[in-house]
Amino acid sequence: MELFLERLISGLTNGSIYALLALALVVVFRGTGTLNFAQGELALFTTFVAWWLTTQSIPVWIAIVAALVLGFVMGALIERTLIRPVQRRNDMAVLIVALGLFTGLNSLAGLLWGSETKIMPSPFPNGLDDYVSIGGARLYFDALGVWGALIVLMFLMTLLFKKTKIGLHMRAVADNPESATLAGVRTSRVLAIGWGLSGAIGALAGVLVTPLAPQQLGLTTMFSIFIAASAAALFGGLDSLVGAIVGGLVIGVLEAMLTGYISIIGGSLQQTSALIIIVAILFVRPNGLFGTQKLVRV
Amino acid sequence: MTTIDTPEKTVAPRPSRTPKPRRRIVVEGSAKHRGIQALSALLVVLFLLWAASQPLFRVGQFTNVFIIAIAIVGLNLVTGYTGLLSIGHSAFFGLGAYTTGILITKYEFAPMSTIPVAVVLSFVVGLAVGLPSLRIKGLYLALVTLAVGVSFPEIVRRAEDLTGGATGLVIRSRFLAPPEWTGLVRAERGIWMFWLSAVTLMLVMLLARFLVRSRFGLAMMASRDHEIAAAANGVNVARTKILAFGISGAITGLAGSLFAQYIGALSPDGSFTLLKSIELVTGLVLGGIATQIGPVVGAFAVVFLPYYTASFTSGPLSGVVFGALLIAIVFVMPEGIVGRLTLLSRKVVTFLPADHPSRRKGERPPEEPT
Amino acid sequence: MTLLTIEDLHAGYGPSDVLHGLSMTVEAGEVVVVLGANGAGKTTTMRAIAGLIGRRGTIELDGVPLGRRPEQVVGSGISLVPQGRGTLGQLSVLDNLLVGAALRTDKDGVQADIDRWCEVFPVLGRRQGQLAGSLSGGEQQMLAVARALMSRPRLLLCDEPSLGLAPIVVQELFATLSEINKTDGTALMIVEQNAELAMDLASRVYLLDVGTIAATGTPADFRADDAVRAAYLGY
Amino acid sequence: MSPHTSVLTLDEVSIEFGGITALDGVTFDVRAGQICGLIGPNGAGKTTLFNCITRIYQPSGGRITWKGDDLLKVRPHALASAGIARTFQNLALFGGMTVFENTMAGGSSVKGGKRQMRDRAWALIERLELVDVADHHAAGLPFGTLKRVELARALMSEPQLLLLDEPAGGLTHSEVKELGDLIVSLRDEFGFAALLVEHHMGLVLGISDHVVALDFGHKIFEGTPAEVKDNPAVVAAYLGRAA
Repeated sequence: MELFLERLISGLTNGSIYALLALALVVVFRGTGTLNFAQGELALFTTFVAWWLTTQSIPVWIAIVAALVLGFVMGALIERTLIRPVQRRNDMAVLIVALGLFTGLNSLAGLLWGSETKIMPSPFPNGLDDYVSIGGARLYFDALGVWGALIVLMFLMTLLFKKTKIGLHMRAVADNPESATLAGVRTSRVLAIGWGLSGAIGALAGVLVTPLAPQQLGLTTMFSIFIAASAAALFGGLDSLVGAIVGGLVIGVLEAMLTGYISIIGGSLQQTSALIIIVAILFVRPNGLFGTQKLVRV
Repeated sequence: MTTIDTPEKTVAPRPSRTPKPRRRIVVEGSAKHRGIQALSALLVVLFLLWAASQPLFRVGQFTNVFIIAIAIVGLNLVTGYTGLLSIGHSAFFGLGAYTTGILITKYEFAPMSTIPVAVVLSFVVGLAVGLPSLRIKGLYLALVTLAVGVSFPEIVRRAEDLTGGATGLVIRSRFLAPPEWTGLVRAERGIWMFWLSAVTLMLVMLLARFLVRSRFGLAMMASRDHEIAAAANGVNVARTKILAFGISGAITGLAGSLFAQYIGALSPDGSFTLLKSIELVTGLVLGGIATQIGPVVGAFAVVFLPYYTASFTSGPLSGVVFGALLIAIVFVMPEGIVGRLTLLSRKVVTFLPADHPSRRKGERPPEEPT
Repeated sequence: MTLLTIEDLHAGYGPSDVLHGLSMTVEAGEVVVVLGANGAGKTTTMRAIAGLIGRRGTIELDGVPLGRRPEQVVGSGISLVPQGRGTLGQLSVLDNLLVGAALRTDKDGVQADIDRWCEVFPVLGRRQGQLAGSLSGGEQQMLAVARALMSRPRLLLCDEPSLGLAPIVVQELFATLSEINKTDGTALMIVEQNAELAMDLASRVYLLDVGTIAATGTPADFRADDAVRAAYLGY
Repeated sequence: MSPHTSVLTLDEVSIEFGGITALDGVTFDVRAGQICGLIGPNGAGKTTLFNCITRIYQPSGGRITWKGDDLLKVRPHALASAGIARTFQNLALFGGMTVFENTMAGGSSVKGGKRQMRDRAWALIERLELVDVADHHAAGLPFGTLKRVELARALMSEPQLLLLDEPAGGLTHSEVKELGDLIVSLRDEFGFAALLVEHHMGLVLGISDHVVALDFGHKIFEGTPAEVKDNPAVVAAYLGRAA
C-alpha cells in the first residue's frame, strides 16, 4: 500500500510535468495548427539559462522568472521570425522548421554548457525531511509545488480562454486567421502571444521537473518528457486543455505503475511505452479522445 | 505536399503578363535526348572512376555519401512523393544495419546474402509502420514515425542477447572481405564497398524513377495532393500509403545493411537515433523534395558539410549547423537545390514527351498559359 | 460626398500583378456593384482594400490615406465579408459577433448591436449559443454579414455573397442588405456573379477586365448594352 | 445499354445525423445518357445525398443501386472502377502534378496499357483544349482552366455516370453558358449520364433532361425543367419570386 501510494504520488508529479508541457503544445496547436516539435528543447534551453543564472549566485526564484520571461520572448520571436513566414506555404515547411529548431536548440545548449548533467536547485524546500506522510507514503514539498503550479496554471488558462478578450481573439485566430484579421483582430500579436505563452509554460515545466531528481538537467532531459507530453496532448486531440491535463496525469500514473510493477518495461523502455500509448490512442480515436471532430468539406 | 486534411486551397487566378521566353524543345526518346542521357551517364562513370582513385579516407566518405543517398531515396518516396513526413527512418536504417550485423556475427551469413533479408524485413516493418496511416493523418502520423524512430535504440539496448545492447555489435573484418569473384583482397574492402554502394545507389534510383513514373507513382502523388479526390478517381489511398511506406522502408533498410558492412561496428546510440532521421530529412529537403537527383545532392551536403564546418568532430556544432541549415533551406530555397535547378532549366529547355499532340501534328510548341 | 477613392491601384499575389492601375470611387451611402469575368481582379480588389494583400497606388477614405493593415482598415470603417463566408466554425454564434467587435471598447454599444443584428437576422438570435459551424450555408452568410457589421462600418464590402446559396435565400439576403443601406446609410460594394439581383440595388456598376476598369455606368446603362447583358446578366 | 433505362436508382434513401433527419425517403432515378438536375435550398440535403452516392456517408435506410447492383456495398475508391466519376465544388486537383499527370491519375481505376492510357489522356487534353498547359502544374492555373482539367480527369475513367457538384460556382453567365454547352457536347460524345447539383438555375434548366427538387430532406418535385418553374412547392421553398 505504502509502495503503491508512493508510486501514485510520483506518477502524479511526473504527470503534472507532462501536463504542463502538453498545455504548451496545445496552446501552439490551437493557434497555428502545428505540433511544435521543438517545444521540449525550447524548455530545455530556458532551463539551462535558469540553471546558469543560479550558478551566477542569482536566487532561484529570480532565475525561474527570468526563464519564464525568456521562454515567452523566444516563443514569440520564433513565431514571428521563423514560423509565420512559412506558415502560409504548407504544413511540411512548418514541421521542418520545427525539426530544425529541435536539433539547433539542443545542440546550442550542448555547445554553450557542455553535455554533462547539471544540478538545478529547487524553488521549494526539498531536503530529505521536507515531506508530509500520507498513509505511510512520503509526499515531498517539491512534488506538492509541482501540483500547485499545475492547478494555478489550469485556472489561469481557463480564465484566459473563457473570459478575456485576448482569449476570445486567440480562439478566433486558431479557427480562421483570415476571418479574425478581417474582423480587426491583431492576428500577428495574438499568434506571437500564443507562442510566447507556450514558451513560458514550457519553461515552467523545465524548471520544475529538473530539481525533482539530482543530476537531472542534461541534454536528453526534456526529450522523454516531450514524448510523454505529446502523448498527453494527443490524449486530448491536441486542441483540448482539459484533455492535455487529464492525459498528462494518466500517462504519468500509468508509467509509474507499469515501470514499477512490470519488470520487462523497467526503466529502459519508458519512451517506447509512452509511444505505444500514442499509437494506440491515435488508432482508436484519430482525433484524440477529447478532440473535436473536424468536418472535411469538399 | 499538404499533409493535413484541409481542403485544397482555391487557386487564385494569376494572369501572367511577362513576355514568353523562347525555349529549346527536346523530345523524349529522340536522338538529341538519347545523346544527353548518354553524356550524363558518361559523366557519372568518369566521376566514379575519379572518386575511386582518391585516398582511402576520401573513398570512404564517398561510400558514406552513396549509402546516405540510398536511404534518402527511400525517404523521398514516402515523404516527397506520398507526402507523409517520416521522422522515423533512422529505425529502418538501423533495422537494416542490425539485421546484417546479427546475421553475419551470430549466424555467419555472407555479407551479400544478408541484404535480401534486411530488405524484406524492413519492407515488412515499413508496411506495419504505414498501417496506422489507414486512420492517422498528417501531423499525427509524423508523431507515429517519431515513435518508431525513438523506440528503435531503446529496443536495441533492451534486446541485449541479440544486439549486444548498449555496448554494441562489432563485425570482425574477416567476415566483411570482398567476395572472391571480385578478385579483391581483404584490405581492399573500402574500394569494394565503394563500388557496391555506387551500383546499388544507381539501381535504387532507377527503381525509384520507374516507380514514380508508373501508375503507382501517380497514385502516390495523387494521395499526397488531395486524398479525397484521389479516392474519387479510383486510388486506394490506404493501400498506396502503406505500400509506399513498405517500399520506402525497404530501400532505407537496404542502405542500413550496406552501412553495417561499410562501418563494421554498430551501437544503438551511434547512427540510429533521431539525429540520423533529421540528417536524412535535411538531406532530402536540401537536395529537393520529390526530385529524382535531389537525394544524391542532399547526401553529399549532409556528409560533407559537417565535415568542413566542424573539422572532424560531429559534436554539438554539427547539430547547430543541421538545425540552422534546415531552417535556412525552407526560407531560401524551399524547392531544394535540384528543385531550383529544374525550375531554372525549364525556362531554357522543355522536355516534351514523344506522344505530345504538337509533335504529332507538327504544330507550334506549348506556350505559357495566359 | 465621396467616401472611398481608389487611384491607380496595383496588387497581386506572386511576382505578377492582378490589378494594373485600377481607379474607382464609392460615394457615401451608395451601392456599387463590381462585375467581371474570372480572374478579372474583383476579389483581388476587395482584398487589397481590406489590407489582406500588399498594394501600390492610392486608396483614400474621406480624403485620408487608408491604412495598410487589416485592423487599420476595419478601424477606419471598412469591413469585408469574404468569399466563402469565413465563419469561425468552432466558435459560438455569439462569440463570432463578439470577435466582429474586436476593435470596439464600448461594451454597452456592442451588446446593443448584438441585440439589433439578432433581431434583423432572427436565426442568429435563436442560435446564439450554437457553434457557427453547425449553421447552414445561408445562415453562415447572414452571420458573416452580421459579424462584419459589428464594427459599425461605413462601407461594407461583400465578396460573392450569393455563392452556393438558394435563390430564395439570396433574395432575402439582398433585401436585408438593401434595408441596412437605407436605414444606416452604410455604403455597399458588392462583387457578384449573380449580377441581376445585385443590379437592382446598385446606383453604379463597374466592369472589371484584366485588372482595370473596363466600363462604368448606371445599372440602366449596363442593361442597355447588349454585349454586357449577354456576358454578365445572361439574357 | 439502351437509352432511358435507369442506371442509378435511389429507393427510399434516408439518413439521420444526431437525431436530425437529413434525408427522408428520397426516391428517384437517373437514366442512361440523361442529365438529371438536383436542386433545393441550402440544407435541403443535396450535399448529403451526394455524399451518400459518393460513399462518404452510409444511409441509415433505403437502397441505392447502380446498374442493378447494390451501390452501398461499394467502397469510395471503387466507385471510379464501377463507372462513376465526379467533379468537386471547390475544385480538388492535384496541385503538385502537371495537367497531364492529373488527367492520367483519373485513369487509376481503368485497366489498360500505359500506351493506351497516354493516348486517351492526350485525346482528352486536346478535346478540352488543354494542350498548351499540359506540362504545367495545376496549382497556379486560372480557375476556368482548372474546371476543364477536372472534367478531363473525370472522363479519363470512362464514366457512365458523372456527378457534378455545383460546377457553375464562381463563373460568370457567359462562362456558365460555355460550361453548359461543353457538358452537353461531352455527354453526346461519351454517352455518360450526369447528376448535376447546382444553384445556377440557368444551367440546371438549360441542360437538364430531368429535375429533382429537395427540401428538408424530402423530394418535393420531380419533372421536366419546363415544369419546375411553375411548381408552387419549388417556388415557395426555393426559387422565391420567378427566377
